[in-house]
Parts: sequence; C-alpha cells; structure tokens
Amino acid sequence: MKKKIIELKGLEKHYPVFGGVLKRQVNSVKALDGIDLDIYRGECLGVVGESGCGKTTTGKAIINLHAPTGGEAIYYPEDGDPMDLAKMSNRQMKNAGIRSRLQMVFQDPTTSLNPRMLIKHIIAEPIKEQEKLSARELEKKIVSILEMVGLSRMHLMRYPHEFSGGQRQRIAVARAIAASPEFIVLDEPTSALDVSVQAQILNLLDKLRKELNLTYLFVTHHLLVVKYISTRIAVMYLGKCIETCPTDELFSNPLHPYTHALLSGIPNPEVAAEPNRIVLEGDVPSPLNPPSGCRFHTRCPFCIDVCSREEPVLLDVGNDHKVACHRQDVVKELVKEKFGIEGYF
Amino acid sequence: PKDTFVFESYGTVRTLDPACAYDVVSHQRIMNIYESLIFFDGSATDKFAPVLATEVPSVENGGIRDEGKTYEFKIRKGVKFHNGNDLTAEDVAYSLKRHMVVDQEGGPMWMMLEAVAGVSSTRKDGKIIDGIFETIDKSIDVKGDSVIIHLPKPFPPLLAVLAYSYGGVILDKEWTMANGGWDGTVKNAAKYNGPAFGAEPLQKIANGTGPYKMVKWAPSNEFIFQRSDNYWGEKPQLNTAIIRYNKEWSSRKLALQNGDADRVTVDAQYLTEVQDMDNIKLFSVPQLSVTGAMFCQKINPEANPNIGSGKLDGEGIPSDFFADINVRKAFLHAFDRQMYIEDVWNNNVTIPTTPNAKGLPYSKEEPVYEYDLEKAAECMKKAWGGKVWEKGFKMVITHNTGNAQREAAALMIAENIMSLNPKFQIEVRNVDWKDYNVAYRKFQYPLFIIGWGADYPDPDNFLTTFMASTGVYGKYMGYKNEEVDKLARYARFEIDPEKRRDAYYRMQDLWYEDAPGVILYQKVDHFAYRSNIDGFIPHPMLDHEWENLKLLKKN
Amino acid sequence: MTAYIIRRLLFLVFVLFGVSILIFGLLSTFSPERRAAAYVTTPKQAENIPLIIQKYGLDKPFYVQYGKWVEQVADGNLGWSLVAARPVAQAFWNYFPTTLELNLFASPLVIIVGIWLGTMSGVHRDSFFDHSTRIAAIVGWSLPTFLFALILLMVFYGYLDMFSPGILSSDLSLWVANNPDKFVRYTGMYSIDGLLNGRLDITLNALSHLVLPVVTQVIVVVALLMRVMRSGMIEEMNKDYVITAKAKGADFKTIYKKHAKKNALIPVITVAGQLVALSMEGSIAVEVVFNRQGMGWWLAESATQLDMPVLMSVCMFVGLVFVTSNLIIDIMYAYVDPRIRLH
Amino acid sequence: MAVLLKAQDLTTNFYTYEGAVKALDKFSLSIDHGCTFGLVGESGCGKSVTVRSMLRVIQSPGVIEGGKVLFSEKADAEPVDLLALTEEEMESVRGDSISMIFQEPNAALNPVITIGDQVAESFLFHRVAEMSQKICDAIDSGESYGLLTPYYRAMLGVAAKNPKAPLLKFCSQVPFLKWWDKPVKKEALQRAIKIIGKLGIANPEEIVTRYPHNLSGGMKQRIVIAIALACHPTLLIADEATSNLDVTVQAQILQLLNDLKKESISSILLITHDLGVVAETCEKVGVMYAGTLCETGDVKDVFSTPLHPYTQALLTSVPKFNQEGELQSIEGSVPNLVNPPSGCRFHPRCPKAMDKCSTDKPELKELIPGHLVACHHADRVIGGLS
Amino acid sequence: METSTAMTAVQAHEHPRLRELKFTLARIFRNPSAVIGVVLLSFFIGVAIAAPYIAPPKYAHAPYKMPHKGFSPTPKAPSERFIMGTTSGQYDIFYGVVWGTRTAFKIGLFVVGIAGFVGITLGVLAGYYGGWFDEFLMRFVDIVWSIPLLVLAMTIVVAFGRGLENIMIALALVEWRWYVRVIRSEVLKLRNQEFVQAAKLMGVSDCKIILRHILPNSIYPVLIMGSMDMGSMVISASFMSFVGLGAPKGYADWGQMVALARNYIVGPSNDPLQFWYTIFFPGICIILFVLAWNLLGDALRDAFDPKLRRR
Ligand SMILES: Nc1ncnc2c1ncn2[C@@H]1O[C@H](COP(=O)(O)OP(=O)(O)OP(=O)(O)O)[C@@H](O)[C@H]1O
Ligand SMILES: Nc1ncnc2c1ncn2[C@@H]1O[C@H](COP(=O)(O)OP(=O)(O)OP(=O)(O)O)[C@@H](O)[C@H]1O
Ligand SMILES: [Mg+2]
Ligand SMILES: [Mg+2]
Repeated sequence: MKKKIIELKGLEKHYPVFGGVLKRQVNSVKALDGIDLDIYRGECLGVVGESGCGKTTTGKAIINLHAPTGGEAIYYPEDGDPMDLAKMSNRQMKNAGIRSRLQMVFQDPTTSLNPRMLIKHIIAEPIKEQEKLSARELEKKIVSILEMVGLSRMHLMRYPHEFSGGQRQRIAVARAIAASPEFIVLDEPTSALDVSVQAQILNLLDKLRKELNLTYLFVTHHLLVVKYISTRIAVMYLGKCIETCPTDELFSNPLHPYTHALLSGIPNPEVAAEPNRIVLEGDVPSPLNPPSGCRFHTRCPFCIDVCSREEPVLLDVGNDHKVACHRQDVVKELVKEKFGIEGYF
Repeated sequence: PKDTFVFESYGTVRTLDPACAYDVVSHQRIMNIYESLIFFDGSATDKFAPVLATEVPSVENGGIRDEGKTYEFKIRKGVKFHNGNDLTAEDVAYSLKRHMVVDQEGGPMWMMLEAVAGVSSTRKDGKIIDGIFETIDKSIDVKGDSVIIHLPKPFPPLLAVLAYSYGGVILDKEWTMANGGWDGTVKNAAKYNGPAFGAEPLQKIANGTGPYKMVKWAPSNEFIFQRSDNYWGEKPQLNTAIIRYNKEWSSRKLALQNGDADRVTVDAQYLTEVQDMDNIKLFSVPQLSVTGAMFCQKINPEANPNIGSGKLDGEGIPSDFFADINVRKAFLHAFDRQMYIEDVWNNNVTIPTTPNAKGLPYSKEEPVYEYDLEKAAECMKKAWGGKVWEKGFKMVITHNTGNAQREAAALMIAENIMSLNPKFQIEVRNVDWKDYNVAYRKFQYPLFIIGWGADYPDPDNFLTTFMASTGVYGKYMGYKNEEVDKLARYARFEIDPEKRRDAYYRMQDLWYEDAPGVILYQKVDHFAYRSNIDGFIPHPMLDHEWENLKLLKKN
Repeated sequence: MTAYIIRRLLFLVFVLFGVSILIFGLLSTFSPERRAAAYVTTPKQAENIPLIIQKYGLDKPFYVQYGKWVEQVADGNLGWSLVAARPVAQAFWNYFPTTLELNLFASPLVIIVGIWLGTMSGVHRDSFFDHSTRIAAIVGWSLPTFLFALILLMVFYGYLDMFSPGILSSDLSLWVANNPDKFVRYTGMYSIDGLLNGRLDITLNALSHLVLPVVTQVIVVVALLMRVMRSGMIEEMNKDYVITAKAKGADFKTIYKKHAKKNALIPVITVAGQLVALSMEGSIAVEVVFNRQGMGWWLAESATQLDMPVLMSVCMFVGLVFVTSNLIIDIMYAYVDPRIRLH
Repeated sequence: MAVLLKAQDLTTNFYTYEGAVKALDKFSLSIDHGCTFGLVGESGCGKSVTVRSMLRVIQSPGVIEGGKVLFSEKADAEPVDLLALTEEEMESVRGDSISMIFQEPNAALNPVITIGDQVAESFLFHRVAEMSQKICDAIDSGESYGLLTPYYRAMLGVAAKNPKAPLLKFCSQVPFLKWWDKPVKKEALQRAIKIIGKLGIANPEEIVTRYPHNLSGGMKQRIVIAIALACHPTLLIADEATSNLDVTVQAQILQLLNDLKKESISSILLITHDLGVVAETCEKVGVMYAGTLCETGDVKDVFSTPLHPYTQALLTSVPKFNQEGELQSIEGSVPNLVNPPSGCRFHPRCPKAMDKCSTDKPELKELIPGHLVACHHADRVIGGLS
Repeated sequence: METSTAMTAVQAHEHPRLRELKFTLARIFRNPSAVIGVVLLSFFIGVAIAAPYIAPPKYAHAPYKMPHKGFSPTPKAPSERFIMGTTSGQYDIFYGVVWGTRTAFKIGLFVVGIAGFVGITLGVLAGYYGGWFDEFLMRFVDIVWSIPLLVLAMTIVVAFGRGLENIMIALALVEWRWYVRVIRSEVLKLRNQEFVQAAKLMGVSDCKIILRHILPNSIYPVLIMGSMDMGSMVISASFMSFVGLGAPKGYADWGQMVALARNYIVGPSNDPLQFWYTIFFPGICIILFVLAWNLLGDALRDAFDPKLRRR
C-alpha cells in the first residue's frame, strides 16, 4: 500500500477583500474552498484547471507559504507522528525540522532567483540552514547538486541573469533539492520556458523524483505535460477539486463534464481530422461569489436542477478514481450524444 | 501722482492704539494721525512747540508750578477730530488717564506712571495695585480750557515724555468709549487694564486731530494716509502718502532708482550704493540711540554654552570672568575705533565716549581706552593674577541676527583679542533678536551688544539704563557701584540743572573708570529721498522709520 | 466612492490633528521665555517677560497649553499674529488671496507648459528639442528659486524698468483704497476683482506685477512635471496598444494625442501632490523676493520673527490644502484611469 | 494559387545597449491567397518581429534594415513593396488590407479608452468616406441629425470625397466646428456594435461603453479580433492569439477564427508556438529558429516528414497525446541574438552539425515541391527518404 | 550548456562582482550627462579634499570661518590678493567658495546619510513586517508628509534655533519620510517576490532575508534618490540661509554667500554689474554642484531602470 505523505481535509484559503469607510473585510476571494486530497509518497500528483481556479493557492497552502484559513493539511513524516501543517507557523515548522522538507519551485525562474546573488550563494543558502560545513565541503556539495541538475562547476560564480531560462529553472530546482526536501510543489515549472527546453526540465524533474524519492505536486494547465509527468491527476475548478484519479484513467475514462471539456480542448500536434470540441459557453465565475450548488453548473452543458442546488461531494467510484458530479454515471453517454466524442486519443 | 508720497520700508506696525504701541513704526503712524499736546520744535530735543496746547508750559509762563509738581496745559480751541467732534479739555484729560489705565503689558506707559504715580506699572506681580486708578484719576484735572497734571514729585522729563511718547496722544473721548475704550470710571477701570495683544480696542482704527487720516492699513503690505480736510493747522501739501512694506533691499533700491518710491529706508551698509545715485537727496541723521557692548560680570553658569567649561582652564571662562577690570580693559583696548568708523560706517558715525551721547543734555567727552593691542595684552597678563594669560580661555560673543554693524564689532573685538594669544578663543555667533533679548536677561551672554533709543531726551534715560544696577542694562551686566546707583536716583528728580549736571558728569566719569562696557556707536540713520521731495527736517529721535508727512513737499 | 470620500475626510481630520500636535510639540521645545519674547517688539518691553509668561500661561505643561489652544481654535481664535498685527484668522484673508492669485496663474501655465513640453520631448525623443528642454529643465531644477527670482528682478526691473515688484502700482492702489464702494474686493485678487468691477486697467496692472512671480514659479515647478510627462510618454509610446492603434491605421498624431497622452497623464497625476507641495514651497521664495505679501511671505516672516501662532496655523493650513488636493487628485485619478475604483 | 504576401530577405535589428539584436536575418516567406499559414517557433525566435516588420510597426529601438515585403491585395494585381510605401500610404494599408491580432489582449487594448471607441477607430481610419456618403444619402433622404444637420451635410459632403481635405483638418482644430464628424462617429460606433455582436459577445451595446479592464481575457481577445476584422482585411495576422488563454477559452477562440475564415477573410497568418494548434487549423506551416525560417511547407508534409533537424527535434520534444517513453529534448538553449551563431544558427545545438554548418548559412531550398528547407543536411535526408 | 554570451567566455576569469560593477559603470558612463556629472563631482571632491592647501585657513580651529580684511560692507572686485573678490564684510570669496565645497558635501552627506539611514531602517522594518508598526509609522509619515519640506524644515529650525547644524538636522528630520516611502514600497513589492518566498521556505531567518534578499534589491531607488537629494538639500539649505535662518555671516557656505550677495545683485545705476562676483561664484558653485548630482542621479536612474536591465 502506498504511504500518504500529505492529506488535505477540507483545506481552505480565503483571501480577504476590504472595503467600506473603515476598510473592514467585506468579502473574501474563495481561492481554495474546502479541498480534500491525498498525496502519496513518491508520486507526482498533477493539478490541472483553468487560470485562477486555485492551483497555485493549493500548493502554497499545503507548504504553509500562505497560511490556510481553514481545514487541515496533515503531514505524515517518514518517522514520527503526523502533524497538521495548517495549524503551524513557519517558526514551528522550522523547530520541528520539517520546514525545508517541503519545498516549492516557481513558475518564473527569473523572479524566483535573487538577481543579486551568485549561483553559489543561492544554492548554499538552504544548505547552510541545515548543516554547518566548511567552505570546501560546502562547495563540493553545491557542485554535486549542480551536476545533478545538469550544470557544472563553471557556473558557480555567475549571476542568474547570465543564464538562459532553462538553466535558471534548473538552478531553481537545484536550490529546492539542496534543502533535501521530501515534497516539492512545482508551480508550472515549464510554462515560462521555451518549448524546446521544456522537455529538458520535465525529464530532469522526472529523473530527480525517481533518484531522490521525492513527491511532487505538479501544478500546470498544460494537460499533455501532466499526462507525461504525473502518476495521478487532480482536476480543479473554482477552488474545488472535482476529479482525481491515476493519469491513464483520467485520459481514458474521464467522468466530470469539465474534464471532458478540458481534454477535448487540447490541440493535438498529430495531424488529424477536424477535431470535435466541447466549447464551453461563458467565462469562469468569480471566486468572490462562487455559484451555488455545483460550481460548474453555470457552464455545464449537461446541467440539471439538482446541480444548481446541491453541491456534489467527491465520490470514490473505484479504481482510485474520485469525482464530484451529480451525473457522473451518465456523462460519458451525454458527451457522445451531444458532441460525438468517444475518446481523446 | 504729484501729491502722493510713496515710502518703502520694512518696519511693521503693531498697533494703532497709543496706549499700547511702543515701537517707532507704530509711532510714525500714530503721530501723523493723532497729535499730542506739544511736540519737538524743529530738530531740537529739548525745545518744544505747542500743538494741541496753545503754549508750552514753563516756569516762566506759569505752566509749571509747585517746584515742578504741577503742570498746566491750555487746550487749543477749534480743533476737530477727523470724525468731526470738537477737541475739549475733557478729551485731553480722558486721554492721558486712559492710556495709563490701559497700561498693556510691555507697553510704554511706565514713563507716565512713573511721573504721575511713582510706579512703573499699574500691576505688581500680575495683580493690580490697590488704589492705583484713583491715583491716576486724581492726578489729572480739568479746569476750564486747561488740563492740570499733578505730580507727587518733580519729574523733569515730563514734557519730553508728553511730546514724544504715547502718553500725550489725544483721543476723542466719545469715539473711544463708543469703540470699546475705557468708560471713564475708576470703578470699571480694572476691566480695561492690560488687554491682550490685539485685544486693544483701538488697534486698527484711528480718529485723531492730526493732518492725516488713515485710509487703509493692510498689515505688512501698505499703509495709506490721506490728508484730513478739517485739520486745524496749515494744510499739508501732500494729499496722500503710501508707506509700503518692502524688505528686500535690491527691490527697494530699484524702486527708488526707478522713481516708484519717493523715499526708501537705507540701512547703513548700503549707503554707498545710494550715494552715487542720480536724483537722490541723502540725509544722514545721528540718532539719540546708542549701542554698546556690555560685559556681564556674573554670567549664569547653568547650562550655558557660551562660557565653555565655566572654569578658567583654557576651555572656558568662569562666570565672574569680567568682574576683573583688567579683562574689561583688555577688551576695550581691542576695539579699533578708527577702523570701525572707516570700514563699517564709511566715516559716517560718531562714537560717543559714554552712554550719554552727544545731543543729550550734560553730555561730556570722556577719555577712551584707545585701540592698542599691546596695552590689551598687558591688561590680560595682569588679569586674574596672570592666570588668564597662562591658561587662555574660550567663550562666545553674540550679536543679534541681521545687524551688520554689531556683527562687525563683535568680530572685530573677537579677532583682536584672539590675536593677542593663540590660547584665546572666541566664537562669534548670531542669535535671533527675540532670543537675544531673553538670553541676556538670563545672564547667558558674557558680552552682549545692544542698543538703546531715547524714550525721552534726558541723560536719565541713558545713564540710568546703562549704569544703575536697577537700570535695564546695568542690571544684566551685573555691574553694581553704590555711587552710581545713588547718583542715578538723585539726579532723576533733581530740578536744579547745576546739581543735575554735576551728578551726571560724575556718572560719566565713572563709566570711564569702571569700564563696564564700551559704547560702539551712536546710530546714524539715512534718509534717501528723490530729489523732488522737500521739507524733511532731521531729528535725532525720529529714526528711519519715521516721516513727518505734513512737512513734506513734492514738486 | 462615497465611502472613500468619507474615509478621506476622516483622514483629513486625523492629519490635521497630527499636524497640530506635531507643530505644537516642536514649538513647545521653546523655553517659556523665548515664547514670551515673541510678544515683545522693543527691548524695553523685554522687562515684562515673566508677566507675559504668566498671563499667557506659557509655563504650563504641554497638554494644558495644547488643550487651551484647541479650545481657542474651536472658538475660531487661531491666535494673534505679530507679523500681521492681526488675529491669525483675519490676517489669513489678507494674505491668502495673494498666494492664490499667484498659483491661479502659475498652475495652469505649469500644467500646460509642462505637459506640452513633456509630451513633445517624449514623442521626439533624443531630438534637439528633447535635449534642449531636458537641459533647461535640469538647470532650472538646479537653480535656487530665490536666486532665479533675484536675477529676473535685476534684469527686468533693474535694467528694463518693467514689471515692478509688489502687488499693484501705488496710484491704482490709492484709487482702490479711496473708493471702497466703487471697487468691491470680491476675491481679494486684483487681477480678478479688476475684471469683476470693470476696471481693466487694474487687472492689467495687477497682471504686470504678476509676470515675474509667475514666470519664476512656473520654471521652478515645471521641471518635475515635464520630466514625469516625458518618461511617461516614452513608456507609453512603446506599449502594445500603441502598436495596435498603429496597426489599425492610426496616424502619428492620433497615436500620441489620443492614445499615449492620456495614459502618460496617469503617472503625472501621481506626482501632482508633489507639484502642489513644490508650488507651496516656491511661493515662499517668490513672494519674499517680489515683495508680495502672501502666505509664503507670511510664513518666512513668521519663521524669522518667531511668530508661533502663525507657524502653527500655516502648517495646519498647508496640511489642509495638501490633503484636500490629494483627495481631489485621487478623484481625478479615478476619472482619468477607469481601472482605478475608489473604495 | 496566387501569392498574397511575400517577404524577401527581411532583416530587422534592435539597437539595444548590449548591442544590436539581430532579430531577423534574411527572412523570407510567402503566403498565398486564401490560405491559413502557421508560423511556429519558440519564444524569442522572432515571430512577432516578423509580422511587425511586415506591417512596419516595430517598436523602438528596432530598425528594419532591408528586404522587401511584396503584397498584392488582388490576386492578379502588381505586388507593392510595403517597405517602400510612404508612412501615409502604409497607414491606409494597415487595418484595412492587413490587420493584426496581438499576443497580449491585456496590453493590446488601451486601458483608458472605451471598447466601443477602440473598435470604432478602425472605421474612422478607413471608412470615413464611405460612411460620410451613407450619412449624406440618409440626410438627403430626409433623416435628421438634429439642429446641426445642414452643417453636417456640408462637411460630410466634403468628407465623402476626400476625408483628408484640408478644410476638415482645419475644422477639427476649432472648437465647436470640430463636431462635424459626430454622425460619422455615431455610425462607426454602430458598426462597432455590430461587429462585436457578430463575434458572439452578448449585449454588445453595453460592452462598447466599458473599459478593457471590465472584461475577461476571452472577451478582450474577441474585442481585439473585432478590431482586426473591422474592415474585412485581406490578410489577418494573429500573433499568438490564444497562447495566453486557458484551454477552454482557447478552444472558443480557435473555433471562432475557423468560422470567420470560412466566412470572410481571405488569408490568415497564425503565429503560435503550440504545434497542436497549427496542426489543427493551418494548411501551411513555417518553422522559425532564431530569426530565420528553417522549414516551410504543407502542414502534413512538415509534420510527418520534417526535414530540418530543428523541426524534427521540436516535434519530438513536445509531449503528445499518446506519448510513449521519454521526451526527446534539444540540448542547449536558444542563442542570444546579439551574437548569433555563425552559419546555420542552429548548429550549436544540432546533433548532426558538421563543419560547414558553422560557416555557411544554408539557403532555403525547395527540395520537395511545396516543401522548403534551409539545412545543409536536407539533401541527405531526402536521399534517405527516397 | 554554454550560454552564448561572448562576454562570459572572454571575461570568465574575472570575479563576477567586479564584472557586474564594470558593467554597471559602463552603463552609467555610456550616458554623456553622467560623464559630465562625474567629472564635475570629482572636481568638487578634489576641491573639498584639497581645501586646506588651496585656501589655508587662518584659524586652524575654525577653518570654516572665511578670513576677511576689514569690515566694509561694500564688496570689492577681484584683485591679486582676492582672486574672486570679497563679498560684503570683506570676506574672501575664493576662500568661501573652496571651503563651501566642504560645507556642501557636509550638508548633503549628513542629511542624506541620516535621512537615508533612518528612512531605510524604518521603511524596511515596516514594509517587511507590516502590522501595527507599519500602520503607526505610515500614519505618522502621512502627517509629516502633509507639510511641504521647506515649511516643516523652517518650523524645525525655528524651534531648534538658527544655524547650519540645525538646518541640517531639520532637513534630515523632514527628508527621511521620502526614504521610508520609497523603500517601503520597494520592500512591499519584494516581500511577495518568489525568491524571498523561496528563502522563507528554506527556513532562512527574517534578518538574513532582509539583509541578503530585500536590501540589495531595494536599495537602488534609494541610491538614485540619495544622489538627487545630495544636490537638492544644498538648495534647500541655501534657501533657509536666504530666509535668514542659516549659518552666521562669514561661514563658508555657498547658500549663505548667495544670501549675503542678494543685496548686491543689482549694482549702482551707473554700473549695474559692479558686484557680479559676489553672486556669480557661489551661485555657479551651487548650480554646478546640484547639476552634477542631478546628472549622476539621472544616469543612475537610467542604469538601474529595471525595464532596461539586461535579463
Ligand atoms: N494574494 C492574494 N490575494 C487575493 N487574492 C488572491 C491572492 N492570490 C490569489 N488570489 C486569487 O485566488 C484565486 C486563485 O488564485 P491562484 O493563483 O491559486 O490560481 P491558479 O490556479 O494558480 O491560476 P494560474 O493558472 O493563473 O496561476 C484567483 O482568483 C486569484 O485572483
Ligand atoms: N523592443 C525590443 N527591444 C530589443 N529586443 C527586442 C525587442 N523586441 C523584440 N526583441 C528581440 O527580438 C527577438 C524576437 O522577438 P519576438 O518578439 O519576435 O519573439 P517571438 O517569437 O514573438 O516570441 P514570443 O513567442 O515570446 O512572442 C527576441 O530575441 C527579442 O529579444
Ligand atoms: Mg498559478
Ligand atoms: Mg511574440
């Protein structure tokens, strides 16, 4: 049985919105509105969804970069008792020795590296936080990490701007690894990169995960990328997780209408016949006032009464496949009926 | 225009209420609108001409009686105030009393009170003195067309006080009361006593008998006079006069040069710039105002940055540093009169030898401690048993900001003393005039430079001020000589001129002997007119802010 | 929007309170004697300093004096100005119109000239025009205002005998003083009152006295505006929407006038507050040199004569102007930039 | 098929502080009438610069150094060189014959001008004469435009003949008189509403009064498209019209472009770095690398038998639907265009590079009919193929 | 794996910091106005350093006192003895100009130093930690902000007393508000930057984050402002001298000298330019000094402009 590393129970993150004469809180952006998710050791969990649906927020909330406003994020260390990260402060995490075990790699390598620090110092920073090393040992360690990500000793004494985007992302990954983490949130690590470089990073990440036994939360909106790298996928919509299942299962047997829409929207580089598309109407509703009931019902082509009234729960339908839809059992037929789509291969 | 006179200057009027005004600028405005019983005769300081009185009282004409304790003024008839009311003896008596009743804090009424009640204020420690208003009320009587003043003791300067100071300015009783002035009763007098600044009822209104009316007073901007139609005397030639505020010298100078102003105030240091100007008449008028550098013989050692360590250890001076006459003499020898006259004043000044400047009664030429650095050094060597010379000292000399002449004197003394011995270190610092006033009164300055302008042209006003231990400056010099104090008290009330003279001569001798300070200069004011203005009569008590408009003629 | 304005008004009250405490606190570092000395005009009066202290309670603790001051202010009594020889509140109306007049003429000029120059040099970047205006601006910026004012005074009044300092020529000033019924001082500004009373000569005369002060004021303030406008223009001209407009077939003039300029104005508005502050500062030197008795002159004079009630009130007034103008600027901001919503 | 637009040896440099960025180096390309042409390449390879150079809307410090852009609006007409036109003539081409959709809908719309105004502008730049004529006719047939109708009639009469008449220019400077074009503006706004409505935006009357920030990304992109389509251009250039949008929205936009093309536009130049989009929507494709075109031809040909090593690598480095095994990656990174590699710009990363590659710049050669490639190896590859 | 920047290959042996410095300097000096600025500034620095040799003081303990020969208020034209003439009070203009350079630097460095230090410290803390301290500080800044520089500075000088030291203190007490605001807004931007968040994730302490990540990245706008301020503070100080709150007469301070010369700008009618030297020399010094710093500041602004920064 796979071991859990992190378990989210109704995790919530609301960003307050202020207004009125006295600038009191008048509303909140429900960026993350009660999400349940298990993450297992050694897996790469892809999180997909539209822009603004709360993917990044999930990642940041888990590792407590933005303290969650509700729910639990339970971390199961390899040895020792589980702890609820959502209730811990940064300092507590540091004292418990788990701060550096949860890391993050950001989307834009340009802004995630301090432009005024040498690569050497950037990578040394997390190492120094963990152990005292002599200068020589430190350098040795840095070089070994650099080599792990495909850079070399000659890059030590350079500034980030002297690197290409792909190299910078490697450095960002190297820095994350240098903290010897167990779990890394990868927030669209390739979307700022060139197509030709994207593959390098994806391969690197995959290699590192296997070598170092890391767990990834891979956030992206590029479905083919998740398909390539993830072992399991969670689909999000408006601050909710609506479907999670192993990668292959998702592409072969999607259950949520939104997932269908996502899959059908992927342009296929393989030259094929005219594709059939599920073109959704309208835009994503505002997370300030999310729709009642099923959040997708405003755009769902198969919406029925109950959808706007009741919020569907995330149901396990077997095969490690969970979905939150009132009509999950009939969606496939409906799609076929209405759009003539049978599969996405 | 032809009949308009424009004068640019930088003085600011504080108030038009004669009971409260105590500065030259206000004086100028008031005295061209109001009139007093008598005024100076031409350029004289000791001769008077009748104005609202028909004659100047004297012992000869019986106006002064009872060995100088009773004065009688006959009031002129047919004089009208600007508002049309007639002048009566009642108005005169009311006015004289009213000023004293009002007696604002820091006002000029101490002179009249001194004469009439023998005190310098209606209040003591902030409380009204019992019975003072009765005393004031009783001291002035109306008898027919005459007003009689009773003094408890003879007071020789009384005529001068009445002529120049505000005590003699005559108001319209009816109008004053209508405008919230004293209601004339002793009972209510306390209510009108000591008004706050700006709360004086006549502060910005005026109604006099004078040749000019006020048309407009925009403070610190312009003051406009207009000839009064019902003036009793000779009709002045100028119809209007504008006195405009202008502090920037360049701008004033250009105004004079371009003919936009008929007269501007010229400070001494700019004299040369005006001298060569075309179409300009320049008068240099020595004033009854002397400036001196005074040594403080008991400096306040508390938190005083001006005396360094406060000890004679080369890093400061002790608080009684100047109590040693040798130190004082050394400083006096360090003052280079010749150079001061030439450089600072362009040879255009006299340096009186004593506070009783030339032009004052009983002025006497005393010897001076001539400029001689060797002698200065000698004195210094003797001072404090030679300790001064050996240890050196450090101190600060101050002068008030913006006065170039005083600044030069301070620098000169400081630099000359410093040249005696490299261990002597003197810093010259400027201090805002108001702070200066406060500080020297707290005995903060080892040496302070300050001037005194006559309230009335009498040696008393100068010698007592500068020398007596009760005098305004004598006090803060910490200088005390019993003989001086006795002479000063005695001479003030003595009416025999011979005896007075002897007393004042002796005091002036003592100024030299005791060397409590040095007189730096007798102020010279410069009056620069466009050449088409005639009629200016110089007067040693009417300084550069003054202008007697009715005398001027423009052609 | 309403909530925003209400909040800003509350803020205004807060700032005024803060300013008054601040200035009062600063001025109460004076010893009671020094503050009493402010009431003294001749050395002879200085005798009475202890009495003055007592009378005005100058030796009381800070909060007592402040409380008393607040009480007075609530009564509309801002104190007595020595310089003006008037109660502060009254004197204010003597001086304020003069400053207002100066800035009334200077500000539009500053805005027009600054925006025009900035736009032009931004659009024609690196041209001769651009370089020369930039150099002029930087030199103007480096020149002390008062020095510049004095030089103008020397050249125009000294050599050419034009544009005399002051507010109004004496003959007209006389006429006005003598005819209070024929010439009503509606606004206190001669240039405008002249028009309102149908006396064009007075207006012209007042304007001729305004030429040099306004020129000085404009030169002092315009440099900043120009610089911001220029860089805004350069930035906006490189934005994608300009390319879009070009791709639509827009001509150059439309591009910079309609598209870029409006956007470039947005950063200009952010420095508008600074412009207001600069104008207030500029007014001091201008008024002192050109002998115009306005607020700036009053302040300078009060500072040198320790006229504390004035310092206090002028600071409060300046704060008031500043905060209100910032409020107006913010509202303008929201007007120019539809993305901003005030809340 | 007739050639609509042909770029020859287009060279564009950006003179930056670090030196001249040689963004386009002898770039050549041709687009036929009625064809959807996809231009692909990774970020920074010069796709946007290409089209901006063609339209001559390069931002400073960019300078078009040389080349020709031959454009023949009518299939049989003599082509004109856009780079040789005067600025004024160019203005009438832009937005009318050729128009452009920009990469960033956020940046491409002026934030302080209303949507309606921005869309209507296109008409005001190119259709004043026509609209004036229409209004004149309307007035002549009795329609009233308020009190000023006679003034409008007179002025619009002039405008109908020559919208750039000096009289009109003069009047536009004068207060009050400058309102002569009010009816035209109104008409332009009407047209804007119509075209916005056509793009599937509900409630266009209301939308035109809004500012860009009130709209969602998808809507903004539609507005940008509306602006480009306003005057029925012969060539529509879509510069990554969908790359910043979400998958679901991207689907909407692509659908829209497809529909529009069927209806009206003759040709589309679609720029993207998403090979999937090209495969689905285009007939022809050009692959760019570092400022040069390395391969062009029919989509099917290029994607099934890529001849250029870069194209080959690119195709294997993007994850595909039925991806199996590891992704092949191209080693190294995109060159800095200040100091581009000599010879073939791809040679430092090319697995097959030989000496010649680093010295000689390969020409674009038509090896298979309709399939051009710029590579010294291509011959051999062809040989291998056959 | 090699970035293709030729530069890195050529200069790889250099220490990267040196390389960066060179690069920055090269960018600054590419701007001709910066060159002018730096040349002017070096000249002033040279004069300030060499002041005791160029113009030996009369009293070693008071070198800022301008020596004077006599007391005459009328300035005297340049002569062999006084090569720039003497100003009112017969002070040697040349001496004043030379030592005034030191005064100018003193004013600039003191004001910018204090204001910068206070402003940066408070601004960084407020921006980084936020909370009540930030709230309190910013409300206080709001209050101080609402009074223009000169007005507030004048009030402070009045309260503390005249003199150059007090002017400097007053200006510093007013000017810090700018630094607080500028640096705080920079810090607010940086605080949510990803590299700062990354550092936090690694458990780096706040103190190190501030010193290593926040300060080095937020200091540039402050540098630019500081350089501009170096000049403008001299102008502000000279304005105070002009109003009459400044250094005592005879103190070697350009502002004081200009203020002193104000009455001689217009010479007598027959020779209007008679006293040109009284205003010209100190005036030109002020202008050039301020100009130098402004040019430098402008060049820094260009050089550090993030939009132009190479990626
Ligand atoms: N600091 C914040 N303050 C307020 N609202 C925020 C903040 N960060 C994010 N949000 C809001 O929360 C919602 C979710 O944001 P999030 O960044 O998690 O989306 P995302 O799925 O990562 O989107 P993208 O694909 O664009 O990165 C958005 O509506 C966003 O506007
Ligand atoms: N304004 C500019 N200043 C300097 N260099 C520029 C400028 N605009 C573009 N470039 C350079 O020109 C090259 C091509 O840029 P271009 O925008 O055409 O790329 P692109 O292919 O459109 O990329 P993307 O997919 O990111 O839009 C880039 O290397 C870029 O650095
Ligand atoms: Mg995100
Ligand atoms: Mg592009």
